[in-house]
Amino acid sequence: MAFANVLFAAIFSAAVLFLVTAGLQLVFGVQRIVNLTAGSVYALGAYFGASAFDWVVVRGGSPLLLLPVLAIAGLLAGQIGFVIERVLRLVYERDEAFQLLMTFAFVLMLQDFLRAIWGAQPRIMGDLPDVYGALGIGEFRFPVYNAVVILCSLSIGLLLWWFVEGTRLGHIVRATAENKAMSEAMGVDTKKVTTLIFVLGSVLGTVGGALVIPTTAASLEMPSALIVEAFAVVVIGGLGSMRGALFGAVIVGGMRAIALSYFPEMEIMAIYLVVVAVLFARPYGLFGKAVS
Amino acid sequence: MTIAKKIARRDVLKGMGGTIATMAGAVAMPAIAQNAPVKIGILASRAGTAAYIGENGLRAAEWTASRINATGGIGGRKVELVVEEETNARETLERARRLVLQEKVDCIQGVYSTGVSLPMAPTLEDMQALTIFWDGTTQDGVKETMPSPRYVFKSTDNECEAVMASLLVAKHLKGKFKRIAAVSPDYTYGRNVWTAFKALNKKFGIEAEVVAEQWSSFTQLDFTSNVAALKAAKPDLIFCVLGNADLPIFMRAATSAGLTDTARFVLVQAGHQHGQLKKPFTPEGTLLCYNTMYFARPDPSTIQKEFVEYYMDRFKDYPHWECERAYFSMMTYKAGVEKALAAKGGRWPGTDEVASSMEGIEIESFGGPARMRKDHVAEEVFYGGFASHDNSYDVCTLANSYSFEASVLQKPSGADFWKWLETANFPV
Amino acid sequence: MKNILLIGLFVATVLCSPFVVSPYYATLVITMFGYSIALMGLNLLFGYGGLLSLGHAMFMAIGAYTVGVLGSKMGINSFEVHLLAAASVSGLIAAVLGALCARYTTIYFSMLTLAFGMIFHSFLFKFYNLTGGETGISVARPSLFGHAFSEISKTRFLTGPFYWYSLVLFLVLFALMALIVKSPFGQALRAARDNPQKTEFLGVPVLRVRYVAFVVSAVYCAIGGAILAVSIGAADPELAFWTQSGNIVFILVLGGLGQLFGPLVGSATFALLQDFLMANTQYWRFAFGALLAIIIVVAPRGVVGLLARGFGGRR
Amino acid sequence: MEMLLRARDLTKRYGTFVALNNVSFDVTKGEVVAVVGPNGAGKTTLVNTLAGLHVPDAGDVLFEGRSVVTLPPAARARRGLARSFQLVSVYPSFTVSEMVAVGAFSRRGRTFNMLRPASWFEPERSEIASVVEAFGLSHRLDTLCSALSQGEKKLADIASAMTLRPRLILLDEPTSGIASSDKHRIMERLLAATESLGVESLVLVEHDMELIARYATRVIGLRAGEIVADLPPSQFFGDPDVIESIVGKVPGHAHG
Repeated sequence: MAFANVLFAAIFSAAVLFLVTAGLQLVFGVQRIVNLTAGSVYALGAYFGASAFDWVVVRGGSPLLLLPVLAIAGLLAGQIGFVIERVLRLVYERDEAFQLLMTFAFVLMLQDFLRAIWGAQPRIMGDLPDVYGALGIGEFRFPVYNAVVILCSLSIGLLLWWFVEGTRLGHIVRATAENKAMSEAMGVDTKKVTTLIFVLGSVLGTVGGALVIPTTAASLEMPSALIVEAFAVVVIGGLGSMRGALFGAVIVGGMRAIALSYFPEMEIMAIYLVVVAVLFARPYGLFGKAVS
Repeated sequence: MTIAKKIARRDVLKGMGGTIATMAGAVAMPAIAQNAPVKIGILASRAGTAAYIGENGLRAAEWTASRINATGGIGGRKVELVVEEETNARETLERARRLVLQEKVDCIQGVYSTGVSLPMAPTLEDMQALTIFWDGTTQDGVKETMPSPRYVFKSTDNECEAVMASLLVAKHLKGKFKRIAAVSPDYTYGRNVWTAFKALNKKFGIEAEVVAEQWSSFTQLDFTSNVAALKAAKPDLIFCVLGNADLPIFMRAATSAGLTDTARFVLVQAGHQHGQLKKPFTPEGTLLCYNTMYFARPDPSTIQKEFVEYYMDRFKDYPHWECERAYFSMMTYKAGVEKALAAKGGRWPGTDEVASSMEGIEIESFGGPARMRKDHVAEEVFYGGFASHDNSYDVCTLANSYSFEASVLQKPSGADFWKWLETANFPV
Repeated sequence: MKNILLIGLFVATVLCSPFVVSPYYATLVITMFGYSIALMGLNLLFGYGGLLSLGHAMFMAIGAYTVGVLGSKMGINSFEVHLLAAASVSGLIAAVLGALCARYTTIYFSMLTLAFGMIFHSFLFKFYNLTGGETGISVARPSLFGHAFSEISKTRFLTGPFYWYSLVLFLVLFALMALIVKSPFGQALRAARDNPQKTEFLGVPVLRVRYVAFVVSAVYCAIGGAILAVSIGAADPELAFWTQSGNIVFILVLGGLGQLFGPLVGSATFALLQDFLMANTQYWRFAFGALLAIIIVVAPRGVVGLLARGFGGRR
Repeated sequence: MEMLLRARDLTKRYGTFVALNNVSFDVTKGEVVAVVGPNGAGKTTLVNTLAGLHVPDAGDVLFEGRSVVTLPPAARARRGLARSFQLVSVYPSFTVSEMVAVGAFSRRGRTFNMLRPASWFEPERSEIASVVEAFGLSHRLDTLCSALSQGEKKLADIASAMTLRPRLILLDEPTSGIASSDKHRIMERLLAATESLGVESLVLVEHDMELIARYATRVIGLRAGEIVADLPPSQFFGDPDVIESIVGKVPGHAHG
């Protein structure tokens, strides 16, 4: 039975890691920009979600509204993507390194922005560990909310897959990603597409942060810490591929659960050793495309 | 705009002026006029893991300064704070040099992390800068890293919390547990404290099997896997050394997974996150160590009562024990200066004189009587106990708060920590 | 002509600074030397080679820890030995990592170097009996050419003998880098940045050129890190965190990427700016973030570019 | 006549698409071989395989009698087998002399010399001057490549390969993007320069039939990765079946 707990925990941390990296992968896949603000945006979603929920509860809203409130809060906070993209657009023509550096500039700015508004104390949604209760058989017990997060993560993944593969807009996005010049020649307003994708990437981050906040705490070190975990997932899965984000998250989540149960001493180094191993076997990650 | 910021800005401008003066290199420092303010440099962190702790220390330092000024200052001179930010070792040392060489402060107080205090101490000593660390000093874990300082005064020993936790466990839980597990960030303090706990268990004849040890990274935000692994190991006592945002996260995950029903938790650094340990996921009976200030102490000293009321009214939050460290540092300095002032018949004492008069001085701090030992190690009263929910706050308080003199929990100067653990007779 | 004027002006102001500027600002100059030397290495790799590394703070940390371990753990305190050891350890590690990273370019190179940087950061925490874990390791005052200068205080040591030592070291390494940049190797590196395929067909083994630039940059970073460690008196794991790598890239871009004076002007501007900002606002990180964004858009050639434009240099 | 370059049974596949199918031919000293064929016939793949950008699935490339098929492009270049690119490629931030210097230093194995400024190397300086002079760009020696005209860029691009002292150079559509009126002038300048700088033979990928007829000593027709014709220009252009087999139906195209 104990193994079931470890398995559930592995799936849960994989779901969380997917939410962190989905936005990063989408933006890189289409625009070939590594968005270092993925961690900061995730933290913003977490902080904003917590405040939004407190605001609703203070006004008599029932705690059961937790999920919708967090989802909406995430969507609202994600609009910061417009601000970042507006400035990032100024360096689209420049060398890729400068786009990466521009996102680093926003990491610095967002760090103080978060502290100015939400203060230095880690923000935790205290009084509802099991607002949706807990389920389980005998030893195996898990909070329903964690299962909800897993479902949300899966549905976001499916939604993204459907959007990119199934919709007309998805085709346009893939065309722009494949060959920007040609798409422009075919009348695609690539400026709008890149803005849409960048904002969607940010929204994925903030919604992810908001959804997960009840199971964790928003703190000022979240941004820089998450980037490290996101990079491990993305390097393993392959930069730019959604399937890569999913498999990378499962591998890293699984690795951590196994490492903790069977050889805790190596837990910190375990993930990085996997990263280096994958890079030897497949230089561009499991699903990454070799860049010309 | 807190007092500190106003003070900091005005001072900087004067500081700039100071640079030009020294640049000209002409004007010798005037004799210390009786009415010139006593300048105290504060190093408090504002970002990262220690931001919350630095903020508390700064608020307490400001409150103490205004209280001193309201009662006539130190030897008739008003106290003025020059606030700088504690970040990493390099930047903080530069800020300290700026305070000493530019601002010409009379005393430096502050600093929380050992990663900053230990490297700074030799340089401060070399600059003959009177310094009182709030925290993060004395031994680096166990061995003496600042032998016989002259101008630097150290905080109480890091390990006091852990020794207190072990004593409380031995006294109240002996025989109630057989399978122990450890959860801690992977750093020297965590490892030393866990080893000390096992050693003391053996000393008090407690037979306990270690069933799991987990060493997390500092910024881990997801503990579901840790909890699952712990549940598999079926411990009945979990020795937890987490102290940042990871502590409430871990407790929440443990409660959701039902781990708190099968094991008792010993939270060695509960004091760091006591404002976050909400009742729903901190069950009654959890052992909480509050360090040198327990804000809800049943019969608090008048000074603590006044401060806690001020703090909770003004900031709508529970004061962290760093406030006591800030208060203790400020009052020790004040007492030291006044003692040296009396000895010199009213003439203002030099840094050396203040330093030597501070050695062995006793004051009344928030937690009760506290003193600065001759070897520059502070001794204050530590608080701990078992969590209870019947209070009007949304966080836990202690069912019955036990207090320990630091002298009981702290090895005498020069002794080897591990030998002391074996030989000392602790009040159990 | 303008360049020689700029050099003369700078060397003059630095030479006489310990006499004029208050001791505090003199110690800042030491930090400036440490950063300038490290940034010259980074500038070779990123400015001239076009490879943005997000892990080079690791090599500065290697320099700092080598001085710490030799000084505090092995009792060797001659600074010449420290520098030699720091350079060779860093060069060795760069030789291994370089072989892995030089194959990649642009985004993958940045991500890979970030991953290696973070592996080193967790290594510093993990093996704490060697590295001192989270409290880091103290760096005692080394002896310069066998002379310990123990009779003077550390501040006077820093603003006196160590200041001249660092200045000479900086000037030597600056001259060396000026040669490297103008040498056939420097040209081949710039060519590889502008058009790797064409450069390969002109007989230049592009991967090997980048590999050598990677190792040279790591050695420079280690020496810079060693000087910083002596000035601070400590080396802690924070030195190797990825945001530190981001910061040193920021300082380089602030100064002027791909400009010979970029590292120097960048470090000086950063040291003074940080001192001013930290004294005036607790949100100095926001100010730096905004400044980095502005510099990237408005002045891609950094402060050096602005100065050149200011003196009527080419647009 | 001494054999300079030999391609033997070169085969290159991209998945199921066969770009080159058992292509074999020799190039001897003094020849100017033109490679013609419709788009997708494998012309550029052939040049890239000879130059070392692609490793063939089968077959061998011999230069001056020794197999170079395993050598990377840089090594082949240093041995005297140079190439230029279909799209003009120059270093925008370099002056013409700096660009042309890169090949000069790599040929002498001085790429890794770090401790002396490039301008102090006397032998290279004179060599660069002579190459640039041969291409008629002496007045542009210290001009930034980005400031050159399209024609000048084309010449500078090819000139930059000349400091490798190549015996054979593979030219991928050297006059593409040049106004047809200038094509001959550029071609003449090119052939005169390579002649004077010791290049013994050229392999030329070209579409312009006039240029081929005028300057090539031999024409190889490629179609779907296979050689369908290998004749001197006079016979090649005289025989409509041959042209038809390369470019398909030629509506009434008479060509003298």
